Amino acid sequence: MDLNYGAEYDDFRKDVQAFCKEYQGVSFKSESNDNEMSDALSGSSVNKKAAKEVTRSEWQKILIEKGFIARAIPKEYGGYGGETDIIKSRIIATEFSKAKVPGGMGGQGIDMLVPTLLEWGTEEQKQQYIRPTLHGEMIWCQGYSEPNAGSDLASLQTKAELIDGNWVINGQKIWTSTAQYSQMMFCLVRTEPEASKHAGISFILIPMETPGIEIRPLVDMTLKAGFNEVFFDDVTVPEENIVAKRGEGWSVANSVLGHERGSLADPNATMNRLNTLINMMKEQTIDGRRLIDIPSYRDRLMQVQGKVMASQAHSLRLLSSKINPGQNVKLGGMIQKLVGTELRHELEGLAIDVLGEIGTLYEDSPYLKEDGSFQFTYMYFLGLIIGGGTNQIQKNIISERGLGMPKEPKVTEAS
Amino acid sequence: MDLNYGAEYDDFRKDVQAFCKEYQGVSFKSESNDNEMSDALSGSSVNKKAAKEVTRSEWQKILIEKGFIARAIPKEYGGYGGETDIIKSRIIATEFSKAKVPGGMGGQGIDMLVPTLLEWGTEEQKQQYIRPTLHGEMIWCQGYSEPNAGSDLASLQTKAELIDGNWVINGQKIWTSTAQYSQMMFCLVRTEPEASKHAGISFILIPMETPGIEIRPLVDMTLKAGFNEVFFDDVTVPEENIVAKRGEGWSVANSVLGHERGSLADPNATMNRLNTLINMMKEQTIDGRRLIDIPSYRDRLMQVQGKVMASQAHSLRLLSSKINPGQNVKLGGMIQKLVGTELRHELEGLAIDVLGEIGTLYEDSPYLKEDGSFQFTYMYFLGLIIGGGTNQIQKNIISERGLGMPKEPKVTEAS
Amino acid sequence: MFFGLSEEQEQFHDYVKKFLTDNVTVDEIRKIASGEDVALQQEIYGGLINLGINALLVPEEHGGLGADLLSAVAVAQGLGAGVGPIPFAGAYVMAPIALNLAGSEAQKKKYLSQIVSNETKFGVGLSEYVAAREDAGIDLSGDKANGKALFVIDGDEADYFLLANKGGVLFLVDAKDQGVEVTKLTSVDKTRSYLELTLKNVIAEVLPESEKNPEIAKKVLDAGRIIFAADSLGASESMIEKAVSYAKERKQFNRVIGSFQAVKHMCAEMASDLEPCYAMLWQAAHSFDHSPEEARLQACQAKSHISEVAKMVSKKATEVHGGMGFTDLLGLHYWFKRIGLNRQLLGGPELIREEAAEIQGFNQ
Amino acid sequence: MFFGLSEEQEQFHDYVKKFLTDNVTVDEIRKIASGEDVALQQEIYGGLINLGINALLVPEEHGGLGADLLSAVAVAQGLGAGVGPIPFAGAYVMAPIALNLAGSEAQKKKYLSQIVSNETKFGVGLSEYVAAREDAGIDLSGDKANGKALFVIDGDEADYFLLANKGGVLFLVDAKDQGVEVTKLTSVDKTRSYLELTLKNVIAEVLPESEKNPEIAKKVLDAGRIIFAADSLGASESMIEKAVSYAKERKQFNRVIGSFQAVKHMCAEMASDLEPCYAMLWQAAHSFDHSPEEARLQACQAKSHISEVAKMVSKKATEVHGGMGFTDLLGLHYWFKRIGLNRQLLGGPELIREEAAEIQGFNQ
Repeated sequence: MDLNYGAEYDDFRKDVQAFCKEYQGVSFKSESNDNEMSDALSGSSVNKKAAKEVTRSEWQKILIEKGFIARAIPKEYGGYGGETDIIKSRIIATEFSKAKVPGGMGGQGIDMLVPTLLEWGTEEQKQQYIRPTLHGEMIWCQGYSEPNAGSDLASLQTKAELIDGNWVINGQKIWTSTAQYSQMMFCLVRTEPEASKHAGISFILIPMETPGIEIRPLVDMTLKAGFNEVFFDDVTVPEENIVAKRGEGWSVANSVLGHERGSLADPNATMNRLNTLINMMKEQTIDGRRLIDIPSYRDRLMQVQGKVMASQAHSLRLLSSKINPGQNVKLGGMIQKLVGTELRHELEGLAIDVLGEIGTLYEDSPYLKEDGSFQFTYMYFLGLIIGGGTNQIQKNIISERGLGMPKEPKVTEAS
Repeated sequence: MDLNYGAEYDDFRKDVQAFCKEYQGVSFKSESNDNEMSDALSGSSVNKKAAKEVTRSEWQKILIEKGFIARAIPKEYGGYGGETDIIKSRIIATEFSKAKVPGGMGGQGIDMLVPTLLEWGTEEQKQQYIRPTLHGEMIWCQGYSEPNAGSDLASLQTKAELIDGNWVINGQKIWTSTAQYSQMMFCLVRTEPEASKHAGISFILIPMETPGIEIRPLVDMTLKAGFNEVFFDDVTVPEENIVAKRGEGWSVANSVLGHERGSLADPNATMNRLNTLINMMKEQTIDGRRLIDIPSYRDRLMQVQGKVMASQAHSLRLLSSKINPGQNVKLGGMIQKLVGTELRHELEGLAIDVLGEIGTLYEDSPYLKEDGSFQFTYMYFLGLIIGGGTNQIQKNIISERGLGMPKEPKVTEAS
Repeated sequence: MFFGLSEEQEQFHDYVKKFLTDNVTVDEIRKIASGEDVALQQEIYGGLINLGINALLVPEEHGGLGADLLSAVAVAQGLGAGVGPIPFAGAYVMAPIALNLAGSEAQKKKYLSQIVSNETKFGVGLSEYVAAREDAGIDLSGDKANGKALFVIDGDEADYFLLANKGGVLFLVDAKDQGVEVTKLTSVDKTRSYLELTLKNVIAEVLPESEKNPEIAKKVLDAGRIIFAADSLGASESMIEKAVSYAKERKQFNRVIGSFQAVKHMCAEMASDLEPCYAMLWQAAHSFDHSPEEARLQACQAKSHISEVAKMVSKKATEVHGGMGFTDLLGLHYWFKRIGLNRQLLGGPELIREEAAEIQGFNQ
Repeated sequence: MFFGLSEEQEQFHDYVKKFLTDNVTVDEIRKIASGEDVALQQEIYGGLINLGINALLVPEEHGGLGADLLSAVAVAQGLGAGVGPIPFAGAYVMAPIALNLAGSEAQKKKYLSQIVSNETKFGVGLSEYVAAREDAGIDLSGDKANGKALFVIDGDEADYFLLANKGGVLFLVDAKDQGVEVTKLTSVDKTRSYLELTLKNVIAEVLPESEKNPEIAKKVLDAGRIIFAADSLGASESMIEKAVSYAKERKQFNRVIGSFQAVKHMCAEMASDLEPCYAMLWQAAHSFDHSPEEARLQACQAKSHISEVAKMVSKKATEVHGGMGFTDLLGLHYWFKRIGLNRQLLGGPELIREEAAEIQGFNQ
C-alpha cells in the first residue's frame, strides 16, 4: 500500500493549484445548455458570485493548452498531445473541486464520440470532428435506445439504407439527452436487415440540421432534465459518415460503453453530497433538536457513510489497478454502476427523510434546502438505476462476466 | 368490520377456559420424540413445573373427546365427529396458549396424512390409519424430497415397481424429519417411468419396520433439529398401500401441500417471540443502559413490531376469509410462508444483535438467554426460508398464480 | 366475525377508485398538477362531494353520515389509488373529528353542518404540533394567535384553518382575518395543496375540550396518520397493478419482461410486503372507533410501516417500468410523488416509531 | 501509488488460505469444533506459527517481523476464508500492539520476544471496556484486579490475559494466579475459544503508558475491529465462491440453478456489496499505521459496514445452497457462524456506529 503519488506528481499538483488560484472565481458567459441541477448531480456547490467571465469554449481551450483535459489526444486533432496519466487526472479533479474552479466540458461528444473516433475513425473523420468537439463548438448527442430497444438494445430497428451513395435513415430514437442543443448525433442503425441481431448494426454520424429530423422533448419525472425523442423521416447523410465498417456498429458502441457505465455515479461526488447532508443535519432542527442528534437519523447517516467510505476507497483501488497492470479488479469495475447509483439514491432519500415535510418541497420555496436538489437527485438517480443498462441487466453482467455464471437459456419465440 | 365472534362462541370460550383451568399445569410423562427447542419455535414459554402427568396419547384422547382437536373428523375414524369451525379452533389455540396448557399433537401424520386419507383414501385405509394416528400411537414421516429433487420435487427418482402384488421400492429420500420415531412413512415414488414427470408419481404408505429401510440422521446447521436421510433397498409393501390410483401421487400430495406452507410461521408464535424479546430488552443492560433505551436497537425493534402487527392482523383477515366465502384473499394466503419465515428470521437476528456477545452463546452457559433459543431459531428459520419450497420458489408462485405473470419459458435440455 | 371492509365500504372505495380512473386520466392529472385546468379539478372535487365524502365522518345529528374511520379509510385508499387531486385527510377527516371531539355544542352545530353542506372548508395545520421545523410554531395567548404554521394541508380554498399549538390546544382561525397571511408551498406532489400561514394577532377560536384533554389532539393526529397510510396503500396498490400489467406487455429479448424471473420476483416482493398492510390498516381504523386503547400504537405503526413498504413499492414499480417509468409519459411519477409526500406528512417513519415506543413506555 | 496488498502480503494471504484449504477440510473443522481432535488443531496452529503469524506485528528490535497491520489483515482474510481454528486477533494482533504501545521497556523486552518464540500466549478480554454486559466489569486498585471479564478471546492455552478496566487501563494477569478462575463459554462458532474470567484479588501488571494515555486502549480496539472485519470479509469471500460454484453444478428443472436469474442476481448482489469492502478494509489498516487521525473512524466503519455485508452474504449464500446449505454435510454453517461471532465481538454494528458518530463529534 502506497498512497503517495511521488515527487513528479507533487510538482504537478502545485502547478494545478497555481492555475486554480489564478482562475478562482471564473464563471461562464451564459450559454444555453447548462443544466440547472448539474451541480447537485456532481455533488459540488455552486459558485454563484463570479469574478471572471469566459465562454465555455474559451475555457476548454485554456484547459487543453495546460493539458488539464484532452491530455492524451494528439495535438493534430486539437488535443494536448501528452500521455494518458490518470493520476494527473485525479489530481486535476481533486484540486479543481477543492478550489471550486469549473472543470472541462463533459457530454457524450467528448466522453464517448472522441474515444470512439480515435479507435475506429478514418483520418478524415478524426480531422473533421475531434477538434471542434474538444473545443465545445460541436455538441453531440447519442442515438442508441429506441422505444422497443432498451435493455435489449441490439434489437434496435432504426433503419439506414445505402441509396445512391447516401444513407437514408428512418426510425426513432429515445432518451437522447441534449438533442436540442447538438450539432451532431452518433447513432446506431440497422443496415443489414438479413444479418443476425448484433451483426446488422452500423455506427453513423448525423448532422442534426439534416432535413427529416424531428426532436420532441421527453419530460421525465423530475420535470426538469432534458431527454428527447428523435424521429427520422428519410434523413439522408453521405456514405462516408459511417464509422468502421457496415455491421461493426455493435462492436464500435461497446468499445466505449463501459466507460459511460462507470461514470454515472462518481464516488467523490457522492462524498461531497454526504458532507452537504451532514452539514445540513447539524444546522436544521426539529423542535429545537438538531437533526444529527436524533439517533435513528444518525444511525442511518452512519450506515450511508460506511457505504460512501467503502465506495471511495474502492475508487482508489480501481485507480491503482489502472496504473499497476498486475492488479486484477475486473469485478471491481463492473459493480460501479450498480453500487454507485443505488447508494446515491439511498443517500438522497435519507436527506429527504431527515428534512421531513421540508424535504418534500420542490422547485421554489424559501424553505428549500440546497435548492430542492435532494428531491431532484433522488429521482434522477432512480433514473440512472434504470438507465445505462438497468441495474437488473447489471446484475446479469456481474454474474455472467464477473462470476462466470451461465447465461439464461435463450428463448427464440416470444411467449 | 366485526371482531366479535357472537354469543355461541362466547359460551364456547367459557367451556374452553373451564377446561384449561381444570388441566392447568398438566405435563407429559416423558416420551422420546420431543424436540427441546419446540417451545422456542412455537414462541411459547415452557411450563417446567407440572402438576399432573398424562401420556401424550391419553392427552390426545381427552382433547378429541372434548372436540378440541380432530373436530371435523368422523367419529368412526376416531375423531370428534363435528363440523369444521375455525373460529372455535382459534379460540382453543388462544385460550390454551394463554393458560399454557399444551395443545394437541402436530406432526405430519395428523396435519397431512389424515386430511389426505380423508380425501383420497379407501375405506380400509381410513379405518386402519386415522384412529391410531389421531391418538398419537402411529407417528408418520414424510418421504418427498430427494437429494436431486428439492425445488424441482416432481423430478423425484425413488422407484416403486409392482412385482407379484407388492410394491418394491428403491431409492433415497432426504429431509425426513422424525423418521427415527415413526411407525409409518407416506412417500412419493415413481411408478410410471414412461409417463411425464408429474404423471409418473404415486403416493404410497410404508411401514418403517419393513426390511431394507435405512435411516441416517442428517445433522443440520443448528446441530440440533432432527432431519434424516432414508434409504430404500428392495423395500417391499403390499399393493394396497397405494393411496389413490397409480400416477395420481402428485395431485394427492398437492392437495395438502398448501396447508404445510402456511403453517411454517405462525404469526401468533411470532408475536409471542416479539414479547419475549421486548421483555429481555427491558431487563438486559449494556454499561448499565437498558437495551430498550438504546435508540438504534429500539428503532429496529419498532420496525419489526410493525411487521409483526401487520402479520397478525393479516392472519385475522385470512381467518375471516375462510368463514366469509365472499372475501377474496387468494394472494393473502400465498404470501404467508415467504413473509412469515423472513420476518421470524429477522426478529431472531435482532434478538442476537441486541444481546451482542451474549447473543453468540449457544448450547450451555449461565449467560444464555431463553436457553440460547435465539441462535437456534435464527438458523432454524433460515432453514424454513429454504425448506418447504424455497422463498425463491414462493416468489415464482406468487408472481405466477397470484399476479398472473407468465411462467418462465421452459427449457428442455440442461445447459 | 368479519375482518375487512364492509360491502358498503367496498362500494365506497370502488366508486372512488373507478370515478378517478374514469374521470382522471394521466393527461388530466398532468393538467391539474400544472395548474392548467382548475375547472377540471373543481369538477372532480364536485363529483366526489356528490358521493358524500365531506359528510362521511359528521355525526348523523349534524346531518352527516356518521360513518366510522374505516369508511374514510376505504375512501382514502381509493383516492390514493387514483391520486385524487382533492382535499380529504384534513378537510373531511381531521377537521370533523376535531370539531366533534373538541368543539362546544355551538361550534359543532355551526361548523359540522357547514361541512355537510360544503359551505365551509377547513385547512388543517398540525405540523408544528407534531414536529416544528425552522422557526415555525404558534403562540396562543387568550384568543389571539401569533406565529407561523408550515405545511397546512387542504387549505387552498379554506374558509377556516384548524391549527394547534405545541400543547395540543386546537383552534380555528378565519382565513379572512387580516392577520392571516397565506403563502403557497410547492411540494413534489402537485395534486394536493400545501400552504404556509403567518399569523399576526389573529383571532383564535379555541375548541374548548382540547384545552381540557390533550388526548384529543393526539386522536386527531391518529386519524390523519391512518388516512395518509391508507392513501399510500392505495397508491402502492395501483403502482403494483401498473407494474404487473406493463411487465405482461412490454417485450425485450423476444419475451415479455414479466417472464423474466428478476421482474417476477420484484413484483412478488412488492405484493408480499403490501398484502399484510391492508389488514394492519383496517385494524388501526377499527380500533380508532372501537378499541381506543389500542388505536394510538396501531395508528403509529400503520403510518410508519406502510410508509416504508410504499417507498419500496414506489421504487421497484418504477424500475419494472424501465425507462418509461422515469418519463412523464405514463405519469407513474404522480403515484411515486404521492407516496413521497404522504411519507413525511404528520411525521416521517423514524419520528413516528419514536412515538410508538413512547406509547408503550419503552422510552425512559 | 499502489492501493492494495503488496506482493508479500498477497503471498501471506494466499499461503494461509491455501494452507487451510489443503489441511483443514470440512470434516476436519467438524472434528475440531466438536473437540474430537485436539491434536489436529495443534498441528494446524503449529503450521501457521511456522509461517510466523505470531511474530508478524512484533517490532524487529524484539525479534519480530515488524510488519504493519495490513499484513495482519492479509492473514486474517485468509483465516476467515478457511475458518482457521486458531488464535489470532487477540493473541497476535491486539496483545503485541498493546504491549508495544503501552508496555514499559522491560515489559516489551520480556513479553514481545516471548510472543515471537511462542513461549508465552496471551488471551485478550476487552469486552467490558467496549460494552459491559450483565454484572461484568473489572475493578483495578493499585496492582490488584477484581471482577469479571466475559468473552475473553484466544485464551484457551493462554499464559497471560490482557485485560482493561472501563477507563482503558491495560494490564496483564497471570493465568496461573490463584485468584483467576477460568470458565469456558460456548459460542455458535466452536472453532475459536471464548472464556469467562473471574478475578479475585489477582495481581495486575499494568502497562504503564495506557494509564497516561487512554488513546492507546482505543488503538488496540481499532486493531482488533479491523482484524475481525478482515476475518468476516475472508469468510464472506469463501461463502460467495462456494455459492457460485454450487450454483454452477446443482441442477433442478433440467438446468443448473446458476442459470436462473434469481440465483444469478443473489450472487451478483453478494459480490457487488462485498467488493468495495476490500478497499475499505485495507485503507483502514493502512491508516492505522500511517494516518492515525483517520484510523479510528475507518476502523469503526469497516467493522460495522463489513459486518452488515457479511451478514447478508451469510444468509444469501446459504439460500443459494438450498437444503444443502442448511445441513452439516457441506459445513457451510461454519462460515455462517464465524461471521455471526465476528459481528458481535468488540461491539455490534449499532454500538460501533454510535462510536463512529462520536468520533466525528456528531453526538452532543
